[in-house]
Amino acid sequence: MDTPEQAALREAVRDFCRKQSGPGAWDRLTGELGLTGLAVPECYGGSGAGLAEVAVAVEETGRVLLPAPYLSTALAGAVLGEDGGEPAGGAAAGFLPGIASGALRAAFVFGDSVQVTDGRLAGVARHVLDGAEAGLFVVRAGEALFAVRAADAVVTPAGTLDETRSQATVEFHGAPCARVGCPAGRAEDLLRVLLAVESAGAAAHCLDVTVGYLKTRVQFGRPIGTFQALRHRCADLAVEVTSARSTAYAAVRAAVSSSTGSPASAVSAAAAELAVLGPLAKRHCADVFWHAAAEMIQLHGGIGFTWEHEAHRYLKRAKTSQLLHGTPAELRRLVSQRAGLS
Amino acid sequence: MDTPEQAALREAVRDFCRKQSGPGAWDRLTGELGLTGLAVPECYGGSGAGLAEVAVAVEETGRVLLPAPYLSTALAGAVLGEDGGEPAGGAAAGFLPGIASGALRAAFVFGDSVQVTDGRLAGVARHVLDGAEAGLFVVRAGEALFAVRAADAVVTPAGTLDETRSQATVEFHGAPCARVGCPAGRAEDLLRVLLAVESAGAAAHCLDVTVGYLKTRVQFGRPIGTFQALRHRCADLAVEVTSARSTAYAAVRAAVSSSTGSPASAVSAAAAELAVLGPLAKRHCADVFWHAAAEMIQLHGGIGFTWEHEAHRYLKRAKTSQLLHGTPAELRRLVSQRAGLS
Amino acid sequence: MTDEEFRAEVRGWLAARLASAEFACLAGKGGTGRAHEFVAERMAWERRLGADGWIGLGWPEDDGGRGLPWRRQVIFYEEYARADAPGRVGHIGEQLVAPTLLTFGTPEQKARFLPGIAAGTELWCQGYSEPGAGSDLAGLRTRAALRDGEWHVDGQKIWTSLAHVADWCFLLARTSADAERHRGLSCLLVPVRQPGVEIRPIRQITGTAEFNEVFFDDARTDAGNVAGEPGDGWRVALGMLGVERGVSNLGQLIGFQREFESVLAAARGNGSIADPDIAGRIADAWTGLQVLRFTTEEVLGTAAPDPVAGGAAANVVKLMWTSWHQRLGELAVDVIGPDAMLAGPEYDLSDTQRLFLFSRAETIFGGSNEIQRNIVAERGLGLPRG
Amino acid sequence: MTDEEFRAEVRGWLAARLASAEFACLAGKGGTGRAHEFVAERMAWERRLGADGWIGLGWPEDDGGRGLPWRRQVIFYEEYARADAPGRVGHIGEQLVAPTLLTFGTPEQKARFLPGIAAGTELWCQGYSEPGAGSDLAGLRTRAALRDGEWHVDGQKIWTSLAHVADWCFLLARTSADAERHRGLSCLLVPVRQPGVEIRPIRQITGTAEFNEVFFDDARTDAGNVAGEPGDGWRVALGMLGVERGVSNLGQLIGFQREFESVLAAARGNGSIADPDIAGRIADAWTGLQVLRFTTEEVLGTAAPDPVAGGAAANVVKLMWTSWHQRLGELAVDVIGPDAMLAGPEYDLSDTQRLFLFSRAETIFGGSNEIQRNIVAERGLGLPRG
Repeated sequence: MDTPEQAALREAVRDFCRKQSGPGAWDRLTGELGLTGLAVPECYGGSGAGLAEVAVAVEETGRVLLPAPYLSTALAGAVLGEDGGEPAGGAAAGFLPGIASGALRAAFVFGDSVQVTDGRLAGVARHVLDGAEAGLFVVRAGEALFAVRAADAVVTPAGTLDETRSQATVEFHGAPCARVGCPAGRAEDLLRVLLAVESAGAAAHCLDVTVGYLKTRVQFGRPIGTFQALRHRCADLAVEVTSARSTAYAAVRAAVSSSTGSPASAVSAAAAELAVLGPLAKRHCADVFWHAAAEMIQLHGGIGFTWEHEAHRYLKRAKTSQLLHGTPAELRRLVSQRAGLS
Repeated sequence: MDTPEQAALREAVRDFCRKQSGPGAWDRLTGELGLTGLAVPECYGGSGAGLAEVAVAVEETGRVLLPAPYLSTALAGAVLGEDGGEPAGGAAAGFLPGIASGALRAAFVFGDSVQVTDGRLAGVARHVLDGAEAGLFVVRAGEALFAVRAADAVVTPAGTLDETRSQATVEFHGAPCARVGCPAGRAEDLLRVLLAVESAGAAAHCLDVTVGYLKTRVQFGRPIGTFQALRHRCADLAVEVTSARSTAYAAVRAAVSSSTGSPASAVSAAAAELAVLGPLAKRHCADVFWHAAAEMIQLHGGIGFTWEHEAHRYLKRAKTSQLLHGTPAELRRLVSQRAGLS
Repeated sequence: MTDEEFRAEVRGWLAARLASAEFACLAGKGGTGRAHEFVAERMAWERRLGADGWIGLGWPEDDGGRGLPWRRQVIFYEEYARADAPGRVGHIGEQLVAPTLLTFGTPEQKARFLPGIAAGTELWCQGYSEPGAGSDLAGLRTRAALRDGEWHVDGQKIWTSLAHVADWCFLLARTSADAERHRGLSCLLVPVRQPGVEIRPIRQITGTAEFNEVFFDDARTDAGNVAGEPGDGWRVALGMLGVERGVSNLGQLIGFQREFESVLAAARGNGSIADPDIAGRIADAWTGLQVLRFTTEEVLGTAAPDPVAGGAAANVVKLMWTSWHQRLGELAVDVIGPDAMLAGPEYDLSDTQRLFLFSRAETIFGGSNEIQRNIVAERGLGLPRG
Repeated sequence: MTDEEFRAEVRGWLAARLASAEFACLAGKGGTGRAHEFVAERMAWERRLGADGWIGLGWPEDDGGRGLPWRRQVIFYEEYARADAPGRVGHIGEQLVAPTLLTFGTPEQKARFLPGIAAGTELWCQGYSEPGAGSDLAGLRTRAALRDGEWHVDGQKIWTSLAHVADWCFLLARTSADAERHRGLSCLLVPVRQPGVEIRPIRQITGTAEFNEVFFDDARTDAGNVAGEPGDGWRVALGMLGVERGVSNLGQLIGFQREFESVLAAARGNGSIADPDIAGRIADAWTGLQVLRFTTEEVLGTAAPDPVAGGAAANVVKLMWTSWHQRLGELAVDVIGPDAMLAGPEYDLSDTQRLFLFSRAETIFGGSNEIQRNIVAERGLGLPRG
C-alpha cells in the first residue's frame, strides 16, 4: 500500500511516462520530478525519501520500459546515500549531487572479474545494464564496492535485442576508485529488488494492454475477451501479476528496513531477509514478466508480433531481466542456500 | 497401427474388460482368451505371438485398471519365452506352461538388494508389483535374471493406495533359483515399456470418460463441454494422450525388434533403442497419465472426488506408476545418459 | 494490551488447554482430510473455546463478540495453527452464518442464533451445492414454500460438511416458483435434527467421509428463519462468499509452513534432497509459500482494491493457495517415494497421504478454480461476459 | 528403385547442387525467421528444383508430377532438411495451390497453372487473413465482383508471406454480397503484378520483414480464375488447410533435430550442461523431439483416424511442434545466457535469436494454437459447440 505521498509520486511518474518522449525526457525526469534524487540525502541535493519511493518510480518507469538509465542511477543514489546521511566526504560527497541533479548517470558492475589493488581497479565486465550512458560505475571487487568515474574506464556499448535499455562492456585498467560503504552483496540484492519491481510493473502493463485488446478485438461476432479459454488465461496471469507485485514490495520493505536510516534493532534481521528476498523476488517477478509478455504476444495474434506493436519489446526485456544478475536456476539455488533449505 | 490380428485381439480384450468382474475373470482371461500365453512359444502351450500382442492386451487391461497381475505374468512369459524358442529345458521349460495356462502368476523383482551366491538368492525387495498373488518371481541379481518359486520366498503383501494392483515385500533366504537368459536390464526396460503402454491406455480412458461427462453434465443451462476453457484443456490432454500412445508403441516396436525372434541384423540397434525408449516412454506416459487423472478429477468437480467414482483409482495408479521402476527425474537422467546427452 | 501481549495470551491459553487431559488427544486432529476424526472431542473443544471467549473475536461487542480488529483475529488464527490445535467444527457458524446475520439479520435472529455460535453449543452446516448445481449455484432446485407460518423445504444438498453433527443448516433454496435462475432464492435457517432431514455420508478419495448428502423431505423451519429478505438469497449468499474464509486465510499460512517443514524434514531424512529435482521443487515450494504469504497479506490486508486483482482479491488468493497446496501434496509424496503409495491397515492414511489426496478437493470445493477464474476475469479484470 | 536408392538419389542431387558455385551461398538460408534472405538466389534455386523434377513429387503423372508415394515424398523432405537446403519460396504453389487445383480445378486451370508451379517459374502467395479476420476467417471482408468477364477485387490481406516476389495470389474473397459468414466466399487466383495490387512489408519482432500487407484496389482477374465453384470457397480453402503442410511435417523433424544438436553443442561448449536445470531441459527437449517424431509418424503416417486425435491429427501435430519449437528457442537462449540478448550491427540476429523470436509466431500463424485447440475439441473429441 502506498502512503499518500507515494501515491502522489506514483501519479506524477505515471503521468510523466504517459507523455514522455524524446531527448528532453531525462531532464524533466531528473529536474522537475527529481526522481534520481529520491534516495539521495537532502544535504546532497536529493529529497531524502528512500528506496520505497525509488521503487514506486521504478515500477512506473518499468511499466512503459522508459528508455533511460533510471533504475541504476536512482539505486546508485540510494547506495551511495547510505554512506552520506551527513556530509562525510568520500565517494558520496563527490557523486551524490550529480546523481540528484541528473547530471551524472550511473551503472552497476557486479560479477567476479574486477579486482582492486592499491586502490585501483582492474578487470573487464560485460552486460553492464545502463552502462552505455553511465558517467559513474559502482563496482564490485571482492566483497567491497567502489565508485569509479566512467572517464577512467573503457566503455564499449553493446547492441541489444532490448533496445530500451543499454548494455556495455566496461574495462578497468588501473582505474582510480573510491570505496563505498554499502557491502557489494547488499548492493546486488538491492539491484535485484528493483529489477523485481520493474518486472512487476512491466508485467502488469502487459496484462493491462492484453485485457484492453481482448475487450475491443472482435472475432466471430464478439469481443474475444468473451472467450472463456482466453479469460481463464488472463485470470491466471492476473494471479501471477498480483503475486509479483506483492512479492516485489515485500522485498522493498526488507530493503528499506535494512537501510541505514532504520532502527538499529531491525536492521540485521531485515538484512538477512533482504538476502533471501532479493533473489527470490527477482526470480519470481522476472518469470511472471516473461510469462505475461509471452501471453501478450500470443493473445494479440499476428499484430502482437510486429515491430510496431510494443509487445516484442516487453518479451525481449523480460528475457534479458531473467538472464542478468542471476538466472532463474541460479537464483533458485541461491534462495535455497540463503534460506537454509538444503 | 494394429495388424488385423491385433485389432481382433484388441476388440476381444476390450469386450472382456467391459464385462469382467469377480473371481472367474482370471480364468477367462487366461483360458478362453489365452492372454498370458501371447508371448509364450507354442511348444509351451502359448500362442507364440509376441510382445506387440502383449502390449495390445496391456493397453486394454490398463484402460480399465483390471485388478489382476496380467502385465507381470504376460511379461514373464515373454522374458522366459526368449530362452525357450525351442524346448531347451532350464527355467523356461519349468514355468512357461503354467504361465500360458494361467495357473502360474508372476512378478518381477528389480532393485539392487538381491544377491546370488552358489545358485541361491538372498535379499529383500519391497514394492514388488503384482507380488501378492505371484507364484513365480523373476528376480534381478547383479546383471542377471533368475526365476524363483514364490514357495521358496517369504511374501508379505502390502496395503496399497491403489487397490487395483497389489504390491508385496519379498524376502529370499537362500532361495533356489534358475538362471534366465534375458539380461536383467533388458527385462526392466521391457517392464517399463509395458507400464508405458498401460499408462497410455489408462490416460486415454481418463480422457474418454471426462469428455463423456462434459458432453452430458449441464450447468448454466448448457453442457459444460461447451465451455471453451474446459474444451481447450481437453484438447491439450488429447495432444498428450495421443503422444503417449504413439510413444509407447514406438517403444513396443523397439522391444519387438530387439527380441530373439527378430532378424539378427536389427537386434543390436533395436536393443540400444529399447534402452533409451523404455525409460523415455515410461516417463512420458506415466506423466501424461498423471495429468489426465488429475484433470479427470478436476473436470468432474465434486463427484470426481468420491470413492464411488472411478477417478481416484486412476490418480492413485498414475502416481504409483510414476514412482516405481524409475521416478520421472531418475528416468530423465537415465535417458540423458543412454542417449549421450550429457 | 499490545498485539504482542494479545499473542502471548492466545498462545498461553492454547498451550494450557491442549496440555490438559481432556484435549491433549486433539493436537493436529481434524485437519486436511481428517474432518472425520475425534468429532465428539472437537465439539467439546468448541464449547471450551466459546466459554473462554475465543469465538466471535471480530463481532461487535453489542452482539456478543469482542470487537477485535482484523490484525488481532489474524494473530488468533496464526497462533491457533502454530499450536496445532484441532480442526474447527464451529467455523461455518462463526465465519459464515454469524457474519451473514450481522449484516442481514434481524435483532431477533441475532439474539436467537449468535449466542449459541459464540458459546460453541450450536453447530452449523451449509447447504449450497446440489447434485445438479455445483458450479452453477443459480441452478438450485431445492424448494421452500411458506405455509401455516412455516417454511416447508424439499430437495437435496450435497458436499455438506459436518451435517451429521450440526444443529442447523444455512440453506439456499428456491422460494419463488416462477422466478428463474438467481432470482427467487432465499437463505433459510433450518434445524437439522427433525424427521424431514436425512443425512448420508459420502465416502471420498481418502476412504473416509468428510462430506454428506442431505435430503429434505418436507423439512420445516419457522417463517422468521430467513436471512435477509425472502427472494434476496442470491445477494446474501454471494455477498458472504468472499468473507467466508477471508480472515482465516492468513492464519492457515502457519499450517502450510508447518506442512512444508515436514516435507523438508522428510527430504533431509531420506536423503532425497540431494536429488536436484527434489531440491529445486523444495525451493519452489518455499518460494511459493512466501509469495502466497506476501500476496495474501497485501490483497486481503488492505482496504483498497488491489490494482491488479481489483474486487477479486479473495478469488486470487483462493486460486493461489489451493494450487500451491496441491503441488505441495505431490512434492510430499515424491519426496517419500513408493512408500507413500502404501496404505495402513483398513486404509488408514498418513498426514502426507491425506494432504496429497484431499488437496485435490480444495481446487473444487468452495467455488472451483474454474469458477474463481471466471470471477477474476469478470470482477478483477473487467472482461465482458459472453 | 528402392526407397533407399531414391534417398541416395535425392541426397546426391542436393549435395552436388549445393556445392555448385551458383547455390553454395544458400546452405541454411531462408529458414526460421530468415524468409527475407537471399530471395533472388532462392528463386533461381526453385527453378533448378523444377527443372530437375523435384517439384510435384506426389502429383499424378498426368498432371505433370511424378506420382510418388507418400513415403518417398517424406524422404525428399528429410534429405532436403538434412542437406540444410534453403527455405523454399515455391511451397505455397506446390503444397497449397497445386493440391487445391488437383482436387477442385478445371482441366484448363490445371493446364494453365501446374506447369509454372512444377517448373518453379511462377511463385504464389496466399491471401486468407485480413486485419479484421485472423482467427475468424469467416469474417473476411475483401470483396470480389464479376463484371465484364473479370473479377474485380477490393480489400486488404495481411500476413501474406512472399507477396513481394509472387506472381499470383491464391485469394479468399467474398463474392456474394448478401451471404453471411462462411457462405458466399470464393477462392480466386489473382495476378499480383498489376496496378490494383499494392504490397507493403510488415516489419516483425526480428527486425526483418517476413510478411506483407496486400491492398487490392479494383484488382482484376479473369472470370475463369476461381478454384471450385464461386461461393464454395470456404469448403475449398478449409479442405486444404490440413493438407497444406502435412507431408512436410515429417521432413521438418530433421531440421528440428539439427537445431536441437546445435543447442546441445552450445551447452557442452560453454559448460552450461553441468547445470542440472539446463541438463534436465536438454533431456526434455530431446525427449520431446522423439515424442513429436513418433506422434507425427503415427498420426500423419496412417490412413485410419487416430483413436484419440480422430479427424484432428494435423491439428494435434501443429500444437505439438509449435510448442516444442518455442520451448527449444527459450532453451537455446538460456543455454547461451546474456550474450543471446545482444544484437549484431543493424540488428543482425543469430540463428538462435531468430529461432527464439520467430517461434513466437509459429503458435499464431497458420491457425493459432487457440484455433487448433478449438478444432481438436470439436473434430477430435466431439465436444459440442457453444
